[in-house]
Amino acid sequence: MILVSSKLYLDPQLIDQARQYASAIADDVARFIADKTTVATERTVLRLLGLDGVDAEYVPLPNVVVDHVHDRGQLQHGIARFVINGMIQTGWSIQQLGEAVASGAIDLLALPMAPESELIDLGKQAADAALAKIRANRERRDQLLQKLGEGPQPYIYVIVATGNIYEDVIQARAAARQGADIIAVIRSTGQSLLDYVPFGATTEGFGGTYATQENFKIMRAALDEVGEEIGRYIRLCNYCSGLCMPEIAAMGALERLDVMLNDALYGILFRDINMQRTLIDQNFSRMINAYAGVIINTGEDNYLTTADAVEAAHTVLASQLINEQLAYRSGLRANQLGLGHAFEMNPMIEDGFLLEWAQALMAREIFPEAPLKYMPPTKHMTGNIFRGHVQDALFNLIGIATGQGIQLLGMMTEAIHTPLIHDRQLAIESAKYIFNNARHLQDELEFKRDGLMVKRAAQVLEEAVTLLREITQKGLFNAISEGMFADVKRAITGGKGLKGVLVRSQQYFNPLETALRTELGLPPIESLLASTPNEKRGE
Amino acid sequence: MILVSSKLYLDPQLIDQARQYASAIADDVARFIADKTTVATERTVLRLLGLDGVDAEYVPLPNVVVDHVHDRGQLQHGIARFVINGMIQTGWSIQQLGEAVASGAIDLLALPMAPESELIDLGKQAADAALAKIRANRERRDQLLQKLGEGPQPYIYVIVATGNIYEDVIQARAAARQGADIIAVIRSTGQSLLDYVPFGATTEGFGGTYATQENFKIMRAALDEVGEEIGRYIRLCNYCSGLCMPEIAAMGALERLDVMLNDALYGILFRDINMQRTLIDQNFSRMINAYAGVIINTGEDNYLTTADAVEAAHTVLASQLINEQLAYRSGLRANQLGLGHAFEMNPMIEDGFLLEWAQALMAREIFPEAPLKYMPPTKHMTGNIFRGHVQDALFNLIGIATGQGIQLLGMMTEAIHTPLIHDRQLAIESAKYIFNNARHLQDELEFKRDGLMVKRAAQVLEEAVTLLREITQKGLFNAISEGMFADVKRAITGGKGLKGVLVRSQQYFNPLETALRTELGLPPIESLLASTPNEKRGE
Amino acid sequence: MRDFKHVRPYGDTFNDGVVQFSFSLPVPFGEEAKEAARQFVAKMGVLEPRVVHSQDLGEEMTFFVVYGNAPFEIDFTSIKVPKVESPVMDFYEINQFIREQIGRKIVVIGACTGTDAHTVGIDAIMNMKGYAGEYGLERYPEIQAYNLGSQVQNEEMVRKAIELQADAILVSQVVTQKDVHIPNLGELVDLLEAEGLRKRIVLICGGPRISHELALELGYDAGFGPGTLAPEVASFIVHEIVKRKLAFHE
Amino acid sequence: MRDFKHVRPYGDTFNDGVVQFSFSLPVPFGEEAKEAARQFVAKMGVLEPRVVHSQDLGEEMTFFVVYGNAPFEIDFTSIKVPKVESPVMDFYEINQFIREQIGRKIVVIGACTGTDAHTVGIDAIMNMKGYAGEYGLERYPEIQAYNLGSQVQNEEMVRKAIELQADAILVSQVVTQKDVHIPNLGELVDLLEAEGLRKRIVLICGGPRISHELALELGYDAGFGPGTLAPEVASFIVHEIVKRKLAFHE
Ligand code: B12
Ligand code: B12
Ligand SMILES: Cc1ncc(COP(=O)(O)O)c(C=O)c1O
Ligand SMILES: Cc1ncc(COP(=O)(O)O)c(C=O)c1O
Repeated sequence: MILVSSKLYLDPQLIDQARQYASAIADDVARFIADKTTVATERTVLRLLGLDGVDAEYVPLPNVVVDHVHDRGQLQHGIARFVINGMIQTGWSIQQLGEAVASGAIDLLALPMAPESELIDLGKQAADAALAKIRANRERRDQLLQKLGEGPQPYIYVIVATGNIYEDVIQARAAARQGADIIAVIRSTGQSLLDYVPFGATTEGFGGTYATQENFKIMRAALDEVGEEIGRYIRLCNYCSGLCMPEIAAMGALERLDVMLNDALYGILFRDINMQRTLIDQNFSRMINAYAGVIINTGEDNYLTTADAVEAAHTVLASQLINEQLAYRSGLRANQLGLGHAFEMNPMIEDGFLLEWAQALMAREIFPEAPLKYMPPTKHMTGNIFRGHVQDALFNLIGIATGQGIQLLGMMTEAIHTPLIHDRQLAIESAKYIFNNARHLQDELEFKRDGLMVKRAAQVLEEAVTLLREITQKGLFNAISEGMFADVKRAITGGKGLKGVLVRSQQYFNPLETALRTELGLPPIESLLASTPNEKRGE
Repeated sequence: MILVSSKLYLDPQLIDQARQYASAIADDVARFIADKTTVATERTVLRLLGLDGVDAEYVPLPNVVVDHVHDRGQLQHGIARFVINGMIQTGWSIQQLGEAVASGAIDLLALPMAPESELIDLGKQAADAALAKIRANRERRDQLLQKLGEGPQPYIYVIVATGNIYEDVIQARAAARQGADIIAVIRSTGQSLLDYVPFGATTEGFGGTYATQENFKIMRAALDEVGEEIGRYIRLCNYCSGLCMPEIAAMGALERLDVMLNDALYGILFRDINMQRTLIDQNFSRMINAYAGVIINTGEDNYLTTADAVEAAHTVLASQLINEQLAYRSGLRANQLGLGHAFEMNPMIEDGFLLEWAQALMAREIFPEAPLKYMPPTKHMTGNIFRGHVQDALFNLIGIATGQGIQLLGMMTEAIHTPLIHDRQLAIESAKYIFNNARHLQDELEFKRDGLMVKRAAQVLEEAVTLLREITQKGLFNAISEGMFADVKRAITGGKGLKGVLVRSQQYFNPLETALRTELGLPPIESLLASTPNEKRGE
Repeated sequence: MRDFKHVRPYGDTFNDGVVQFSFSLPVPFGEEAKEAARQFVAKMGVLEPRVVHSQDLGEEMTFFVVYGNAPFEIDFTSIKVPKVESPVMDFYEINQFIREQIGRKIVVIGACTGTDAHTVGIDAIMNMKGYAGEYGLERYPEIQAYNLGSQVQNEEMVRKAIELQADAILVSQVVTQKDVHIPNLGELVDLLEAEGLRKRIVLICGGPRISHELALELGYDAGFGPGTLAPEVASFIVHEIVKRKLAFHE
Repeated sequence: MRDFKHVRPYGDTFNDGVVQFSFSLPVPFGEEAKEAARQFVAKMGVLEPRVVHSQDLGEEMTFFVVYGNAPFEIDFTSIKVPKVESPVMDFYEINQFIREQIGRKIVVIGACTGTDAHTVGIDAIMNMKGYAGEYGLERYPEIQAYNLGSQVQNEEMVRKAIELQADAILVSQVVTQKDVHIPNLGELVDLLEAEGLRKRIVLICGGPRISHELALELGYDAGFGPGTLAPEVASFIVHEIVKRKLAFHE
């Protein structure tokens, strides 16, 4: 039985119960997903098969090819069916094929169809080749980690957000030298709403650069270089949330990103992306991340920017538990789950520090293997950089005192601008001072059994169980549409991207999915389709 | 038995033992003091009797009158003998008498001597009048505290140090509005070495203003006014260490100061003041502070500016225990003992925060009733104001987490300049945020029985006991001359002010001392003189 | 008594002019870097710059903390800042004011516009549950409030204003990087002008970097900054409607 | 490749010129105060000052945090900072150097002079037990080091230098309020000149606000700032003795 040694005296049965509810909710979602695909998922198949580049109008070839099929209502059979067949029929590479589609030189739907077994064979071959590339990256990461080592946890995570990938490189390299372990390259505003992935290097992004394969490559090279110099592997992070979740996951897998923000719930609540669309996309993106050995970060911390951190604490926990179960169903391992949570209580609350501490420790105890991602104060930061620096210091202290996995450092200028080069330095310096100076604090302390903190953790857990029970009954989709998370309501058929969702045909063909499911040890999709719905549902 | 509930599992027997050693050491000192007086002590008698002002050369009249007698080798009989007699013979007030001495109009030694009983009667009368004034101030303070209330502990203590009492007033009033509970007016550099107290308002002090009665009056009025406005009694603090300890104590008692730095050991070690001189002075100054209801602050924190905070921690504790016993022998109560300690470990030490915490909590547990004065990082502060602000934040967190009585706030500009008006604001804001946000942290936490912190506290206590045992054997004077405190060695007959020490004659007359001892419930000086030396001594 | 005509920074003595600076220079760490920082601050006209801290940032960048004494002074008596003048009423007073002085429910639409997706600020002003203990406009019985959410385009705002016959438009702008809010706010004014609606509508913007002064410059009736509460905004709207006699515009 | 002739502050883009300011003005808190702060920073030639924080300090004082873009640039290539040039040797090398090149023990006296009572700095350089893992001069077998303590008057220093036939004098100055260290350091040079000793002695000062440049200006042979370690000082002394042929001055 877990948690016998809970410092917060958390009730292990209650945690089990919470997990069972979350599991039922996730099963429900998994069944919903099983017979569907999306334009983004199909584009991802193309990218993994090796298609890249843009057409004359700068439309990415994966979009061109998918639209070529989708516009004529055939995408439900899976894009792989047409391109693998195209490759068989023409003998071209996928890139040649894509370019030919773009130039109008070929019509994939007009080609004769190769026998199914041939499709399956070449599909498998191509998928294996794709996965081999990803595996190679994963091995390379392991080698580098072996050779260079890494910083102790909590990993120091900072962002770069200049909007120019070349300035970002300077900032990122400087941050690495200053002590950062993870560099997250913030995306240009609005990318999550684009139903394609921009191409090439960004020099004029807005509040960030686009997540493009070229940008990934540039930053990866820069971080590898500086990592060698300072003798520490520097992890690279970007975002695969939004309308292109799996495509960006694929690009990240190909360019050896190490960490990915990857959360459908975030897109639904904060970017008004259609929930069906993004949950389907999420599943495929997470399979890729799982295989690539990427640590995903979920976005529960964001709930506390719109909802109150004291009142809504249990929604964060409930969502983390759901995200955990969804992640398992995509083949992710516990040690890849950078579940998000945050230090977002109003700093003027009496004993707020105790509540934050209880909460962070609770998360740590409930997800003992997860590299939890702990987010700093943002909402209650002000232009008072000096006070803000102290808020961040208390956050850092809780980070080390509760053994967080990833500490996204707060910036004292949070309420003012994206970080300047020295904002990061000051943040890192403060975090390192505190982490070192209080390194073993967590081993020293015990909490009063009938104290405020123990009570608080128990209360949040209970409320989360209640909420999960409710969601089990109404289903995740309804729960979201009723505003149960982040005080935001989203309709099941509202938001962006629903048009890109398709029910798979009987002939649906996706050799990448098949290969990934096998490699990840996931049950074949058919078994999911055959499973009976959650008994609790609609009780 | 005390400390049954020690969170640090401190051994109560060891603490008792430490106190017994300290008591023996203090007895030794008390016996040494009993038959001596100093020029400063005698001047204090004059001040308490009402003498004030300066002569044509700006020499304070108390100095003029004491020197008048001392220069001719008669001071060992006590200045009171001559001035009370002078008053009887002339019928003048003490002030008229003093002015007459200054102008050369009268020679106190040339006057006929009134009968002893008359001297004693008038002496008692005058002493009672003096004590009545002090009592009135004490009562006024109690009334104001009753009426206005006060901030919760730890009291927020900040300094003003512009060198101009009128600028100090602006800074002090602003600080009070910002949330300060105690305003300490820093003294001009070098005042502790002056064998007189300057006169009048200071406008060009150096790193502080002089401790003068006029400055006390100006600041007291300003703080009373702002205290009324904001509805909180603001305590005023100054320094009676140095060559004029008791005189300044007397001035403070007359002007209703609330807190006084008052520590002979500080003067010995950090100002090279002769140890005999200042221990005698200290005794009388503390009797006055005791009667005035003043909280004294001792200077053990300073040890850690010259010695290493990790290595020398036990010297702080040993010195506090000695200071406690010395204080009791001057009539101070436990709740007046603002014993000093400090957060002065190198911030780069791994787990340094744990050590600091253990230490602060240890002090709290060993002196449960004392309004301990906790001093901020100073030695390891640098020009990096941002990191400094975080060091101060950790210090504040320990302050609230260990229930300190007085928190002298660190300034992020500690390594740069005396505080600017907003340095104090930022410090107070940070402290109040942390105190409030972690208000009941101390009620929540327990420490691992076999942990680092518990071990550290035990070790420091043990080392202190060993040190005290050693000092008991060689006596405090020898211990200091061997450099046992603060890594500083001072010879018994070295340093400033030895010339001002006198062995009392059989006729020594000091009605103030007599009255104070009675009022404070201290045994008469004769009983001390008759007591046998410490048995342990020289074992 | 204080001389407000010649105001200089105050550190611990009148007119000492003490200012703290921090910044980075793209030069390698070292004594030369410190000297560069000193010279740089001197170029701002600051006397006796003291480099109290310098830190290697890597990549040939160095960070500095500098103190110095700036000899410049400000005539504080000459400073006039435009402010929202309407007296602030409370929830009950506002509703009563509308009933008595306007005589019908008023319509207010609000959104976070352009690419900006920060809804917390506009929600604080509009949402039922309110903010910092003050109900939002949705709770006011005499106000029909429509919160259109985030990333609403200016065209859409105008369309909705017409559709709902809005008396007032509330625009929130939080992202101000590269001054993106300026053209976006300006565009709405132009569109309203083009539709002939500008005069008939109370036009208000708000956000952490918005001041009343900036709002007026951009052609708005009022601007509200950090910490604004709903009653302040509602008070302004209703007074403005009465003042400009907009009550009967339909 | 970087343009070191035209260096401007770097926030997150080359030449953005971002600088952070904080200061207080003796004016009452409010919108006018913020405007005064903005104008004040503009007077330093800074573009687009942004007052991101203001705070009432009481007593009609207001504190500000401001960001702005300073358009000034520095020619980094033209900066030359004088530095102590002598190569730094270690404890063993120094003692050997003295034995071989000087041929007798050298005498060094040190103190914290004037009204200054901060001994930790000079102790760090001189005391037996040393500092930051480096022994102080007292531990050097070939150096006779005399640490005279604190608040030593300049006259006393000169007297001791004569009495002990000092080869080098070390002066520590930590308190720099109202520039008190400048006349105090200058006075010692004058006294040594007057005694005809200046040329025969290696004269060194140090402290947290001392730079080599300042020391040279004041007529010292070298100045040492924060973080100095004993070997640096000793290396300079012994090289200087050899360079200036002071070894045989008695
Ligand atoms: C919460 C938050 C988010 C949430 C927003 C959730 C949501 N639904 O609103 C999330 C996580 C989604 C987010 C995302 C981003 N954010 Co954001 N975010 C913040 C944060 C932390 C708090 C803002 C907030 O909620 N404040 C609380 C509210 C109550 O205050 P307020 O907005 O000032 O509102 C008050 C007043 O201004 C006024 N008011 C506001 N609007 C109006 C309108 C009217 C008519 C009136 C009368 C009054 C009024 O009244 C309100 C109540 O008093 C700030 C940092 C900070 N501490 O300020 C960054 C911040 C605003 N974000 C920033 C950025 C850059 C982004 C991103 C672009 C980052 C990225 N590249 O991914 C994205 C994209 C968002 C987009 N497209 O706009 C920057 C903006 C920099 C700048 N000055 O331009 C900030 C300052 C953080 C930073 N340092 O980088 N963010
Ligand atoms: C410790 C300390 C004290 C102790 C001193 C104990 C002692 N015996 O030294 C005590 C508590 C007694 C004290 C008292 C005062 N102090 Co004090 N003190 C400090 C403090 C906290 C640390 C200084 C220190 O020890 N640094 C560590 C040493 C190792 O560093 P260092 O001195 O820089 O030395 C290194 C180098 O500079 C160099 N070096 C130094 N000297 C020399 C000499 C030579 C020849 C060479 C080669 C190298 C060299 O090598 C050293 C090792 O690397 C500083 C604040 C701070 N954090 O800096 C304030 C500070 C220096 N004190 C200050 C003040 C004002 C005072 C008082 C005047 C306050 C008062 N009015 O009561 C008094 C009076 C002292 C007096 N008459 O001088 C101010 C000075 C402001 C200014 N710039 O002028 C400071 C900055 C604090 C503040 N913000 O107000 N202080
Ligand atoms: C899970 C997740 N995805 C993505 C983002 C960023 O999204 P966008 O690039 O859409 O602004 C965040 C922001 O914090 C997030 O938490
Ligand atoms: C006990 C005590 N007395 C006096 C002082 C200040 O002394 P001075 O005024 O001599 O600098 C201190 C300084 O911290 C102190 O701790």
